Amino acid sequence: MNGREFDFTEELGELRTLVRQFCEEQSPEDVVRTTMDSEAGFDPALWRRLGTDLGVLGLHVPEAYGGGDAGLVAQAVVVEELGAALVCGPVLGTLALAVPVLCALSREDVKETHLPGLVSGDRVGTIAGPLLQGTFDAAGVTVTAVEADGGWRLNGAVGHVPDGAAADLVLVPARTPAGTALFLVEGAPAQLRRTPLTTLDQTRRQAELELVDCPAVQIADETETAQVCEQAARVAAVLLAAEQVGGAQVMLGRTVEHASGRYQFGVPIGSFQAVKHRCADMLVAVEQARSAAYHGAWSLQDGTDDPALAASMAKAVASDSYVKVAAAAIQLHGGTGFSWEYPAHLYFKRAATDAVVLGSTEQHIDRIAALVLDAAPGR
Amino acid sequence: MNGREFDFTEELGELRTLVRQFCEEQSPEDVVRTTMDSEAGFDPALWRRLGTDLGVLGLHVPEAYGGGDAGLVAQAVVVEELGAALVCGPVLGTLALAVPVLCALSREDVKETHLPGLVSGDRVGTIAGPLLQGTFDAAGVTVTAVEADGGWRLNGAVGHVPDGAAADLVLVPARTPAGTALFLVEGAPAQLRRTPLTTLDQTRRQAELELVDCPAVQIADETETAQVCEQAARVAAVLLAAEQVGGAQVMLGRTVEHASGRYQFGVPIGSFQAVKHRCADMLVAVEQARSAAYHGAWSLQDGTDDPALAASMAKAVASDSYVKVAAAAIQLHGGTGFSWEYPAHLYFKRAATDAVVLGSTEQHIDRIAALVLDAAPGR
Amino acid sequence: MTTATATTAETVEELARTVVRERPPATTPTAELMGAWYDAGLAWVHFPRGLGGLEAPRMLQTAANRVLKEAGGPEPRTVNIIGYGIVAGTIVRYAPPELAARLLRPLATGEELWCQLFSEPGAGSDLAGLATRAVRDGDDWVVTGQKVWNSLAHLARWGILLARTDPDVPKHKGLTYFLVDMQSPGVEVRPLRQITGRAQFNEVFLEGVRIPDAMRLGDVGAGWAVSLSTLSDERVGLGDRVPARGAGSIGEALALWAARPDRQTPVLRDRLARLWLRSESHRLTVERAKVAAGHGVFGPEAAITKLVASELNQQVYEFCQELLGLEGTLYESYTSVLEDDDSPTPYQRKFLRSRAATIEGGTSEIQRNIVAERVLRLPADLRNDKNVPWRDVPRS
Amino acid sequence: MTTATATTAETVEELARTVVRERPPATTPTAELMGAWYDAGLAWVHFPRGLGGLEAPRMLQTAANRVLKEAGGPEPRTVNIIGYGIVAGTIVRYAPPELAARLLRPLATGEELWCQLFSEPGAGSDLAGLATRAVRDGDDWVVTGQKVWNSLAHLARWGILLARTDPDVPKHKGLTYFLVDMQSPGVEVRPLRQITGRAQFNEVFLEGVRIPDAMRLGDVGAGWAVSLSTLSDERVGLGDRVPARGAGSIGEALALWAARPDRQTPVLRDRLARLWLRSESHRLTVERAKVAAGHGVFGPEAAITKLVASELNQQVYEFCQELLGLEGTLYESYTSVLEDDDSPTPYQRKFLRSRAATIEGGTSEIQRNIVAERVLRLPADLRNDKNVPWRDVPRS
Repeated sequence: MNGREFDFTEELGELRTLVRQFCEEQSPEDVVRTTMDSEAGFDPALWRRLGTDLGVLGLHVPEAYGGGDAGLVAQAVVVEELGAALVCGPVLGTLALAVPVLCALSREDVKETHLPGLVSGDRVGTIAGPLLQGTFDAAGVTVTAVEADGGWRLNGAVGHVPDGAAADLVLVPARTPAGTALFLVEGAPAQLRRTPLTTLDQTRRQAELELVDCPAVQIADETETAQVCEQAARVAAVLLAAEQVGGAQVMLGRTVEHASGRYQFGVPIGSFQAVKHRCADMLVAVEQARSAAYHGAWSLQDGTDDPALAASMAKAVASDSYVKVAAAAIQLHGGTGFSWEYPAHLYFKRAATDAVVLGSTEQHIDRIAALVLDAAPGR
Repeated sequence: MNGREFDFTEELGELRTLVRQFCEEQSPEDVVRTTMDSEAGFDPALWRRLGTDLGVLGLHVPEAYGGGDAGLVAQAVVVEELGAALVCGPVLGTLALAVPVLCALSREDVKETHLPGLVSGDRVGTIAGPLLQGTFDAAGVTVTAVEADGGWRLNGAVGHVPDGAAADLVLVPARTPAGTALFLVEGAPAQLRRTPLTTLDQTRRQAELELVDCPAVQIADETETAQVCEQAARVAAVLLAAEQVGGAQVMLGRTVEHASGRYQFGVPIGSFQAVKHRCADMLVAVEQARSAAYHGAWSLQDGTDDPALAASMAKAVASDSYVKVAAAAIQLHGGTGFSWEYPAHLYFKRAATDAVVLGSTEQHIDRIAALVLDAAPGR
Repeated sequence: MTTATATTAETVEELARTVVRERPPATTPTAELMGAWYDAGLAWVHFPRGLGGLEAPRMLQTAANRVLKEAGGPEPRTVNIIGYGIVAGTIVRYAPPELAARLLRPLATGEELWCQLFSEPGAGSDLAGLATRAVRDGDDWVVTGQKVWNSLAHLARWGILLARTDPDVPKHKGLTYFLVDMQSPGVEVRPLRQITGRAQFNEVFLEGVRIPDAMRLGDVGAGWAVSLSTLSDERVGLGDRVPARGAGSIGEALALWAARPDRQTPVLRDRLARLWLRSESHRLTVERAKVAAGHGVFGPEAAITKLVASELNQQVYEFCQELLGLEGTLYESYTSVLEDDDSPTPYQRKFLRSRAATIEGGTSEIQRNIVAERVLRLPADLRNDKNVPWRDVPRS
Repeated sequence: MTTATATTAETVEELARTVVRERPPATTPTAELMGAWYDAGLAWVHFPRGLGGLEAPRMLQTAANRVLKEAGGPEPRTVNIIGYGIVAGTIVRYAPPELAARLLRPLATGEELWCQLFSEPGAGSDLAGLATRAVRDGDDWVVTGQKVWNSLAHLARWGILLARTDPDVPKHKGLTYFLVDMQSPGVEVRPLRQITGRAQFNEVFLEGVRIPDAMRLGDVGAGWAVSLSTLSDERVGLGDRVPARGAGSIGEALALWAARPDRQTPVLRDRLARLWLRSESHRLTVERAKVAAGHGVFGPEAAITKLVASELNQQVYEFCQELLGLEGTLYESYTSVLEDDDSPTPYQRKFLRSRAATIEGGTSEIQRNIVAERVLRLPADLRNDKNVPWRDVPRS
């Protein structure tokens, strides 16, 4: 499906249509609301259909591990549509984090064993480690690994684990005497205690995980771990940016629709320049977010830009745009905008959450400044 | 004339009317344009009339030194009106800097000798030293003083000296073996070389001064100098803030007038919300600037707030407001706004200049943060 | 009114001290205390005697309330927030004395709470475009329509209602103002949940609700003028209580800043200082306006206050959310539906709640129009709904 | 047009190579070189043969110009910026062939420069409301009025002019489009100085200027349609040349940053990185739009480009000014009145010049209207000047 940057091929268009139609039919707003209030917070059957029937949960995964081998841009298109529909599911934990981490590993056996289940949607994965600032922060690792009886035991607590309550597969960076290595905890051992958290964004769950002498297997050594996690954090940032574009686009569309149909003072409110011009600014924000997000996807896919720079650009622009657009949507809908019944608040909460997960805008700006300003020679 | 904060007494109102009428009659726009293009850049006769006939150049100076002893608020009202009319004159060098420095000195003889001439408008004063960042920066002193033949000789160059080409009286902080002391250079000695600079703001001159073995008298010792300069910098910041309010108010008024009378598409452009709402934002900016500027004046006059905080508040808010309002005025005037013939550009240039003179907004915000955030205990 | 000029702060304070001496707030039920307060003419000192007032200058109210507060009594308006805030003044101006007497005492004591039934789903910024119909039937009016954003409607005994009695005249001219008994058949109140998960407002459905003509305030067709009097009361005193430096939302941001040294950066420090400075210059502006006016800020100037304060509120909580970082992605609970303003409100809830600040009570767009047209005297928007029968004005 | 499909990039390049081989740009006077260029059909390859074209696909122009440039020749449009940019296309579409032939060659060679006489002091955003009158007198039209923002008018031999020929019909319907000889009696050009002190534009006063009817383009009363064709050419290709990362104003800011380590602070660093990021996402957006359209960006989408680029330009130079600090309070000189774009432009002049960016070529307010109405399809502003005789539309 690859092409030159921003050349959205026909295949990508068909993929988008496929996922959009699926979401419209299988996850319209009322389903989202029911699902987000359910105990699990997502519908495993729906997730499995995305993975198995549609085959869109591993498009950036090589075929050898059950993936579609279609590249990150294609995966971004899928995530954009899932974000547009606010589909409840382990997008962040599984799709954006666990899968890229596993993909980046050198150990073939681990990939062959664990990726197919995630890609098919049968299993949920996540990572419990300091990646949520958008880079891998080895100093922030709170879990310790000790060798015992020929295996490893993990101890420590990790907060804000995306999809942490539902995960069948938890990747855990942990401190060993030799440095930080990556471990894998499978199933639901009693030594892994999960405390579900009430999230601002009702459509996306987090949990706090506590590991108490929890058995685990090591899947990457002290040299590989940081590199694998760093690489995965970039992929995750780009996919989250695509999700933000999807949500922002919906908010823009709903707002334009509202402004065209809502009459006050005898005219559609969209004919007032205060409303109209803010819509124009929303469009600019969405378009810039789309450009930055897909530039990120293409760069990570084809190597056309510094991946660290492209990922931070994608995440920073998309975060700011989504928050700005969702906030404007609420404002321009008036009272309806902040009512529980209208979905704008669900998008706003997703936007507010996405904006700090995987690195705040300020953090990404700081990284961009380091690459563009601090490194630049005087002319 | 004093009253409680923001109680603009009838006397203050009369003072304002007096100065405004004088400016309207004596310094209308065409006079400003002629004067700014003249060699001196200001009209000494007009300045003398302000000092002697109107008596408004030393309102914050005690009567003992020829002043009006009416307080800083009254002086701020005068400066606001001078700023509104863009009167060309040594407001910054003489009124805002030299007079407050002299007032703050302990040596009565120096005050008695030098203040009356400045207050009457007969003489022009300035300070050639590192005060233009809004505080006294002893490390930035570039002039050295040596004792010779029972007197002092100064050496060094100072850039950006306001009214530096016209000054009859130059105050110079200079390094002595014992620290930084304050000196006074009078008249036009050959050892004081002046290079007039072309300024962005055509209505306010600067010069670069070079002192080459220039004879000078010491007027404050190493202990007093920093304190005197610091205090003067605060007074200057507050007076400059008042000037900014005056200019911003004029730009708002001209813009409202233009938007009400200029028709496009069959209606006054002020009926378009894009124009109307920007005018509303301009009003908010002007009102906040006025509040901060006069809070500063009252605080320095009556001690009702930390003077360092109040001065930085005044300067930061007024700078941002003036730039914002002058820029909006240009925009809302369309092509007329950036034409040479219409005066908006003169205000914009004054605004852009005032915004960096006596400390940039970022510097004042930093000082405010130090006082309000860094010093605050946790609750 | 001859005695009015004789009433001084001293006499008002003396009357107030008598009330609190005879009925110590700590041990007297609020309704009894406030009943005595009303009977002493202290509920609204500028009202007529017998209707909770003393025909005294309005500014003396502050003195009375201070005595009550110092004795441990309530801030009167908290007893019946809409009743005190916007209803009482309209009743005393427009209701016949007997009706006023019947309504004002239980309003003052808090025994009969009030709510406001003005806004509609189709009439927000354009209130005068509302569609709720009132049709005359004998001595009654029969009202059908839907209202929205009605706080306290689920607890209120009475509502002030604006309804359309003549759709064939231009919109402002066909409105009439009623007092509606919320216990009447056909009144249905439904809680309206918001972004925070709480229900601070209600929707009110009116289905064939009968209102006696005696409960009409003002003439038929003169409802707009009456409602303006109500809305003007709402705005009065916005600036009465200028907060102290560092109070309000900015104060919370400062507290959060001090509590999170690990999250402090030079860039966030600059942003917070700028927010503090804007809050403080706004506070000084309100203080200055108050000095200039000699009292509270109201009328079009109040639109500036509302505009700036609401936008600052949003920006401050956006900052807090950024300072909280990942902690900001958690929430207390969405399952508790009822508003409970006594519990300490977490930052996240205030962040969500702040989105409504620039909408409720007139959107920022409307406030900017008011500031521009009524303070700066800029020309009005071009309009197509003037001098047109309401029936013919295009609607959603 | 049968040969058009046969023309390929190769044939165009071959023709171009022949021209530069026969007349080496380094030693050939520009007028002669560009005359040969015109005669070879390379001035506008999509134009008819004999009128500077080859009836070839427009996209082949790039190949021709590249050859010329590589041989050291000029970018053709710089020879006659308004002539190439907006006049030629209108002439070829609307002028009779003989007239077109007479005008296009000296236009192409730069021997006859062109200017645009559209805007007026009273008709800026509302161009169609213009007041310059053209009255028929025999075979001539007699024109009286004032035009403004006319760059190059002091050097131009010809001007394209929009004038009102019928004030009694709605504004768009009473306009006619003329070509005016700038050497005609009654034409007076005055330089118009701007904020920078330079005169980049002129005012043009027309007092009883006679224009032969033969110099009219399009029908009487059809001037608006002709002018739209001109303005549309102005917008074409806005996105043709997407700059490289870090080029343009942001590149200058980066250079200034690198040159002033003493002025760097974390807060300014954050601001500059944000400006860089916005410039870069805008640049990527233009690139993406270009890929999507298969070529340059024009039409309503170009309004987005103009809107964002002009506001960024302002913000970038505001940043530079802040970085310059006190140095920014000095200026090169206000005494040199004539625009001289060859000298290196100091930051301060660019800072001042940037204030015009959001006004010239359509204000940001107008651009936002275009984006909202023509891209998002939001409803138009309510209007009172439609279907009203121009004479009766309220004016300043």
